[in-house]
Amino acid sequence: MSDSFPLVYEVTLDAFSGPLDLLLHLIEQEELDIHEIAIAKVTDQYLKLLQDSLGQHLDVASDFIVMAATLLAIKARSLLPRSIDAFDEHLEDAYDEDDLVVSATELKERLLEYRLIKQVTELLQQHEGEHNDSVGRLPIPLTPYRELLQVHDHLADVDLSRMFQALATALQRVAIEYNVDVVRDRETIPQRMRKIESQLRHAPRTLVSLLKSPSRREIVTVFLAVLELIKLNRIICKQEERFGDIWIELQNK
Amino acid sequence: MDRTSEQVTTVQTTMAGPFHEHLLPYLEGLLFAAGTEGLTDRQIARVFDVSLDDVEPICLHLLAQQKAQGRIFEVRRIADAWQLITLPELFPYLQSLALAPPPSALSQAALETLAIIAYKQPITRLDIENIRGVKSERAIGTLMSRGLICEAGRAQGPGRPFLYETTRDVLDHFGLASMDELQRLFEQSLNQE
Amino acid sequence: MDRTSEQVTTVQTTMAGPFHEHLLPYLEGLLFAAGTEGLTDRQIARVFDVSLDDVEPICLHLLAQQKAQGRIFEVRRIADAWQLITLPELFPYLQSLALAPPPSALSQAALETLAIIAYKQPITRLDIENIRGVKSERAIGTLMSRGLICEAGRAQGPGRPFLYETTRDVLDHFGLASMDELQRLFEQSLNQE
Repeated sequence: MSDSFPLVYEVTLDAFSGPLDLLLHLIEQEELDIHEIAIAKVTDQYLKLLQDSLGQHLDVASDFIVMAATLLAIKARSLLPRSIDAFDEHLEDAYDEDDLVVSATELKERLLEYRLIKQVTELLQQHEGEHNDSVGRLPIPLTPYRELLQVHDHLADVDLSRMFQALATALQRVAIEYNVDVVRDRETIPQRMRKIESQLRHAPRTLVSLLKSPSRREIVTVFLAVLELIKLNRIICKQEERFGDIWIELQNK
Repeated sequence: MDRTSEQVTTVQTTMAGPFHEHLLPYLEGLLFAAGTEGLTDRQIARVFDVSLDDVEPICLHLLAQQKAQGRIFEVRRIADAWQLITLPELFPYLQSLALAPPPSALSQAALETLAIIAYKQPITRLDIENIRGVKSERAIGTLMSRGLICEAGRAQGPGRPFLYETTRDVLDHFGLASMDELQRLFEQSLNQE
Repeated sequence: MDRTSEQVTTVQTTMAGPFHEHLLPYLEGLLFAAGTEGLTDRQIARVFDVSLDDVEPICLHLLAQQKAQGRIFEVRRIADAWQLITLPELFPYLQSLALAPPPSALSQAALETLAIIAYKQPITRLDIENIRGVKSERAIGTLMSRGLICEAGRAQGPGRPFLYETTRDVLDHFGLASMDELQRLFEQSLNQE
């Protein structure tokens, strides 16, 4: 496996997001199992690579140097005879304070955890790539539909008698010519209701277009006929925007 | 257009009964209108007067129909809302008409940091740095400014450092259905070992 | 869904040859993504590399297919652009959707986008994205669908992108008389920092 060294030389620190990433790379390159590895085995490669890169990357290298210290400490400890375990513990305590050095077991645990993070990172990157290649569509504003419905809300406390009152007041204020035709045109409200329904058979119409002439009687007749038809659920009134035309259409049964 | 794969037929066997079939065009129409805002299970159940449990099978039924008809946009669940989005095959055409949004891929460092926060949240910067083995201030800054993570109170202990957690915008960024799906990515990776 | 009327068959006789059939899903996808801006004859001709004269027959071919499949949105030419619009049958469902309460409070992203639009209006999506540094399509969508912002004409320049501004309701909500007043308040709050 030592003839894979030239490969290692081509690697720069830039390619790794950190020392754990680099260490993982070295382990994977040697096809070692994290659970089994003797950390000492990859230490030499790690140090060699770090040395080569130090010249150009002093700023990013500090984290990599911390890891180098860790690896050296672990290697040194692995060379000590087992009988001085007590000394080993002592050594660990001494280093624990500045978090520089961890035990080989702890380093393996960190590597395993980091490997998991790396795998998930790759999955996230895949999802990100696919999702970036997709687009949705801007929603259609629902407010116009809401506005229509709000008519009910606006009129919640308005009953018919108040409508009549309002009409009366409006008619008093707006001077409308009394049309003599009206006298002749003694149309009843039921008659007018039938007429309106037939007018609406083909297409919705605006309220204004139902008026033949702006006579007071005509307005009152149409108005009452429309109200009656609404009450009987025969027609629907819609207003697309505030102060816009009132559209009337037949209620579909 | 041959996207009527086996996958579709398996979807169809688990779908809602044919009595919902007449709803599909209307469902697609509402999803069309809702656009990137999407529709939640609750909204769909309410509008069509079906039970909450019926919503997913109905949406999958629509998906199967869309695949069978070779539609180039499909219903997907993203961030707990069903929405219509285009398939990657359309992307080159979108680009040529300048309809594709500017790419917004995160750096490797930011992705890694996000994965750690998703796994361990809430977590302090120091703990993130311990896992990554590198300083992560900048990556955290990027993720914060993109609204993918947020502060979630402070940890006990010296200096009472900030804790970070992911936001729901993560689901939108990666096109994930739900927080559960995000968690499943970890399980998937753990099971690989 | 039985909208395969005679009208459709007459459309089909005038349509483009079957050699364009494979384009139809892509055309529909592009129209889907183009939203209310639609696509002009010229854009469609360019992206599919067909002649200008071919565009209308191809669009009508798509229309016939949509009708045959019972789609509830269809391609239509409005002014000088082709776009997908929903059919009147969807109206009651849209109403019932509009009546349902919005599924959630505004996300941070949406709130931010709203603040930027309020401050800089009228403003294009690209300018919003430049300020926020992230894709803002979805946030704009949320704000649109909730009636908090609206389109306010188009900007000069390439693609003539839509401009967005806050709606009257937003001003009302904050008890403000005009956009100027809102912008002045923003100005003030920024200067205080």
